[in-house]
Amino acid sequence: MSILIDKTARVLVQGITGRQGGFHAKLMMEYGTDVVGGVTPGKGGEWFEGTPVFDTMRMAVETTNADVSLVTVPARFAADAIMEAADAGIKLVICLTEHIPVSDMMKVIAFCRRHGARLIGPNCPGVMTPGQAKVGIIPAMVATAGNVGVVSKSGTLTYEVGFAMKNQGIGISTIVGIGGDPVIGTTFVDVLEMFENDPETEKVALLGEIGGSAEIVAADYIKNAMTKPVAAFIAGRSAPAGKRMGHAGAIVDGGEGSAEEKILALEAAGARVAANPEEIPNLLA
Amino acid sequence: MSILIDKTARVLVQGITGRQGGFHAKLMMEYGTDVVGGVTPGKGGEWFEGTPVFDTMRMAVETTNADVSLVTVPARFAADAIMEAADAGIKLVICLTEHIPVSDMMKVIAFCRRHGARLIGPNCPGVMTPGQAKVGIIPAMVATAGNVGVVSKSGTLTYEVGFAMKNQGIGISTIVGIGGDPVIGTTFVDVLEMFENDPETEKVALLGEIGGSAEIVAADYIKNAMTKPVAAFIAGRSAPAGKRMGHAGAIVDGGEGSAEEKILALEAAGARVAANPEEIPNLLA
Amino acid sequence: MKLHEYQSKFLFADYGIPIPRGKVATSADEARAIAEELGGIVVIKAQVQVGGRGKAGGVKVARDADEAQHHAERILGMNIKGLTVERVLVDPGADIVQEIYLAITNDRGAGKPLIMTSMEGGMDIEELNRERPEAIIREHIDPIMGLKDFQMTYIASAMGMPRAQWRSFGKVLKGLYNCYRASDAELAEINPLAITGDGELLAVDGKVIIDDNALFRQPALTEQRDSSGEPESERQAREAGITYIKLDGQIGCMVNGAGLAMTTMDMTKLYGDADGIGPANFLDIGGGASPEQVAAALRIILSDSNVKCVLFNIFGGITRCDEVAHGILTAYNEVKPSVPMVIRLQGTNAVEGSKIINEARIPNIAGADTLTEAAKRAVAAVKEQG
Amino acid sequence: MKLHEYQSKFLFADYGIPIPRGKVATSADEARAIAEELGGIVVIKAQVQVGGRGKAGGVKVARDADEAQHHAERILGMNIKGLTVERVLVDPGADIVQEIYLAITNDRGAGKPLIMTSMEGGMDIEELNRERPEAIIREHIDPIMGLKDFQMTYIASAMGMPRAQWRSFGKVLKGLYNCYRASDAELAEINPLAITGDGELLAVDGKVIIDDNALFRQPALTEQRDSSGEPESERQAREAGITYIKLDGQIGCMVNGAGLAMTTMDMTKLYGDADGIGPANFLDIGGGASPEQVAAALRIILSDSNVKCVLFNIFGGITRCDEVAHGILTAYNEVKPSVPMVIRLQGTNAVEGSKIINEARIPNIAGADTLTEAAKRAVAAVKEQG
Repeated sequence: MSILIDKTARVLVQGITGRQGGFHAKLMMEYGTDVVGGVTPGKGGEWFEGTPVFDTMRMAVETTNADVSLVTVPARFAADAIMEAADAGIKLVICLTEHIPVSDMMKVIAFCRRHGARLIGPNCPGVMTPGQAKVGIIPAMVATAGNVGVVSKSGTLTYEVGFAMKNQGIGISTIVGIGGDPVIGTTFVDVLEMFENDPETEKVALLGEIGGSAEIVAADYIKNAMTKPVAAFIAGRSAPAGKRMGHAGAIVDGGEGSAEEKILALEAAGARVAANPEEIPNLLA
Repeated sequence: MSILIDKTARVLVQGITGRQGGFHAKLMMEYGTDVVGGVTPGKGGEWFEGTPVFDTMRMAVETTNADVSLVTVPARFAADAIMEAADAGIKLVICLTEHIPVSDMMKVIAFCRRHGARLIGPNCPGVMTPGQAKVGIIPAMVATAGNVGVVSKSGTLTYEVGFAMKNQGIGISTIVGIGGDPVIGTTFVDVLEMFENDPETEKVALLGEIGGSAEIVAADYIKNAMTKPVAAFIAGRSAPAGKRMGHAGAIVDGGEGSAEEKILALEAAGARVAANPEEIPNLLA
Repeated sequence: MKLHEYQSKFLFADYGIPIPRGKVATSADEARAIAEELGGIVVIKAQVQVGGRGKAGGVKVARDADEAQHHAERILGMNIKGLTVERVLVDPGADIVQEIYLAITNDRGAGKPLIMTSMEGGMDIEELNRERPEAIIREHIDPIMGLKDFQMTYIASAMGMPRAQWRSFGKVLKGLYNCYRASDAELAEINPLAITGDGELLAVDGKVIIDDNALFRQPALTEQRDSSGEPESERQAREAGITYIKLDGQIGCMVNGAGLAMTTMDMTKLYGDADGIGPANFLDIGGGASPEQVAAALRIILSDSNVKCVLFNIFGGITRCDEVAHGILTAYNEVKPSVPMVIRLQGTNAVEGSKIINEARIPNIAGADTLTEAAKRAVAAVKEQG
Repeated sequence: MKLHEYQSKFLFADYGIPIPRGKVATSADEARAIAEELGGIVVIKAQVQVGGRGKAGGVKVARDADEAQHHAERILGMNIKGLTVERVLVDPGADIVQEIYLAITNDRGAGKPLIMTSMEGGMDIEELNRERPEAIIREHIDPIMGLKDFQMTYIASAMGMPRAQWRSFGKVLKGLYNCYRASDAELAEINPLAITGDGELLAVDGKVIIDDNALFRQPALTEQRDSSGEPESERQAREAGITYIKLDGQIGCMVNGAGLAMTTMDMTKLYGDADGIGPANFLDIGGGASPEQVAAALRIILSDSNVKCVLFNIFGGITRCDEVAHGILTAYNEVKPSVPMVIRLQGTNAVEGSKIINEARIPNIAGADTLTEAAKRAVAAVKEQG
């Protein structure tokens, strides 16, 4: 077992007839992910690369018995798409979409909780269990199968670290991109807990950044509940306060959320923190 | 054990400084109910008949460790009062208030469900376990302790039947007034199930009326899941269709909710249905 | 509180739902002027709050202004199921390709708003529900979350709505939900919602019922109340804070509590039906009624000339029967009814109450111990009068 | 997007929150006229979006119109923390008995709106939070249910609000929540919310920050944007759809992805800090950037005269490095930068990409395999220029 997804995941792509959705759906299929269908309201009955397109998630889930959904629709429709997936009985919803208003996300997260659905993201690169399945946009080439769990707020930084690990012969159990928005469905602690309980994960790499206090809460968890070693990197040491660094959540505000306080907390919790992400493989070796 | 309340219930009265609230709180105390306090926003710190008055349910529950609340506040504040009780951790909320808009109640019931609180009512006379405790306005004189469970949509009709039972020496385990509104927190089936599982209840009296289909659903439950005998009366055989008979829920509408169809369903389910409520004691003897 | 068709449709328009650009007339001349202004074919529709006005001749198509005037003349003042037509709606004729049923109502059992919709609109929904229930799509709305966009797609696709209309149907559905919610409606119904020849949606007929308990926060809707269909006695009772419903029997009933009031009616019918005797009214005097309220209720009951006997059934719980007895005597002395009265007091201080009544030695007042006895006595009293 | 104090307060007023009846002036004469109209003591407040304007002399009390004009003359045009004061708010002086802090903000960790309030208002809330956190009452709002009436009572009683003000405080709180929700605010803050001598509440100062991602549905608020405090280069980048933030180092960074962009900045500082060298900017070129966007980004980076070297760090995932290489060369040929450039391509088709760059044989372009190597090279290139 890996965490969240494996070979058996039956995946629907919401927005499969869109440019991004279709492009990534195809790459996911090529990787071996079992993409069982897609949803685009108004395009039910069409086909995409041999899989059926449905008008609604309800019909799609009834027909395909899918258990995972990937949301690739534009920001102003994404909140509704996530709720539609949860309402249709999907238990794992992964949302790539960037720029969803926080007020929508707060409602969506409460909605998902009430429906017993786990949301990953939004504004995240998705989840990949190397050699088994990927749901999202993480490139196939950045990881091989192994026993390090990776959890990250950032996309390309994760690829960078995964690729560096691969080059040093370190494999990955599952990569979870939790996203860089201020309010997200699944936090560092949620994923750390899964890795802690996953027999195929032996070590964990955590890639954080400035803004909020999720890494501080993670440090608490690492200190009190984790037995597996953690290597970490926090991006944004050189970022000025009060400025939003690309990610909606990446802002040091009112003295809270600086890289320094996060690094201190993680180190105090026993994690090994790299000053340079290319050192992460060494810390895991 | 009786159902819902017994001697150990620790009761708060919301609106205790009001005319109705105070009057009934006193009668409840006289009956032996453990009224541990009251709540009236803005009157925290006062005392009522030796029990403390609080500004908020949160403070009241923290201080008194109450587990039952009686809502006696006016209609336009009642929905909020019920939610406040549920939010404060009360698990049994009994609401006497009449004339609460249905749209408010639909929200309140969803809120209570999410907080794991049971709501009885609104627009109900409350709950009484004879000889132990009463929460609401049911007069002490209408019942003695015994083994018949009574569940009813109506106040004075319940008193009438309880009194007739008492006169024939038949005692009651618990009386539950579920209320005459279209949308209520606890239904006939909920209470029938409790009585079915209550070792101190041997027989059940169900007092229904026209409007909605709760009695039909109850008949289904009686047929499929009840082992204890049920005697019933349905008020409103002589009521015209399309008119609201006092209770907001008592209306035969679109051919649905007539006394005839309810009586037929109950008889088909094996319940003994009285044409005259004064016959109920005979059906239970 | 029911709204008229025109009130319902004008309310829908406030929520972005397309309606015909018709107007209301209270005279045939006005109807003619509206028809001229609209041009072309118009429909003259009686505005009365009962079903079946079409069959009763209350809806007519007119090809021109002359015909409109002619029809309006005949419809205005018409009596439809006991109600006089005081207003007609003059709507432009619509080119209807398809009739859809769409309603949002309170689902009592689920405790949630329920959307009901069907491509087989136009007809009576209860009839459709009996005959082809599978033609009706049902979808609950979470009362806290509200209607979600994805539900609109679900409904449109499940009911078989043509794709060309999905977007406009979604807007109508959202508008109707907003209207239902903001107006505290028990029912907001469009039947038919037409698809017109040019592919547009149009709410051709509408019906809205407002929750009476929410009227305190709906001043604009409350102002639209039309009491013309309400019997005078019921209006008086409503204003006095008493729930009274006129029926067609002979025994006037005065009872405390709605369930017991219905039961008392039922008992008079149970024992009187064989002789054509039954309840003259429903009346719930409530909990702590004052002598003034008892007197007002008594006057309202007696305003019905069918009433041959008045039956009081009071179960004293928190209310004490001795106090009620005083109230009844006060009311009696004020109203001085000539019909026989049967008074049954039970519960708290019932003995004292009965004593007070008996000691007043009023010839046309009889007592009773049980409801059965009281009902039988009242029936007998009516029978005696032939 | 931050609103000015006057914009925030005028927005509050739309939600029924009492605010001083002041007006905005862009000249001293205008300020004089407003002071005359208001009469009595007025306060002249610089409208700039930075903290600490009071200490900087941007807030002055004036006893009459002459003094108001005098103060406005001095404050208008003043430079406060790099921002020029273009407007002043002229508010009537308030008789303040007590200062309250009240704010609603997004609690990231809980994923819920959070109310923070204290009877010890007026001061900086972060300072209060450090010194006396127990003086701040915190209450979450369920994002679906919204703020409930009972929560208002809870908050008022828990914070020690005098009972005389509970009702009006409840109204302010409800208004602030409605404002926060309807405006898609990240923060809606009143500090101080004053209790005046006659027991009324008054929002004396206000601050609202709108979620940039929600501006698409906030046209009225978007119109209020004041870009005067924004560096020209950041404004250009925003309009080109690129996230660019000017910093004060020497190495211009162009990176795909926000996390990697921050990391790249961090690396330049890690290896350059000892020599006073660091990043000149944050720049995320995004996923599928076109050659035109790369060129635009390059121009923006070079518009900063501090830039002594440009560092490209591209991790090709879905993006192919060969395509990016072409884009960089096109941009190079268009912009012709004279500063040295370090280009590091990694990931999909990195070898092909590097080959394209190398074959172009551009003297001031160097390659690098790893981020570490690239950062060190960029630092060395800056050092060489002294």
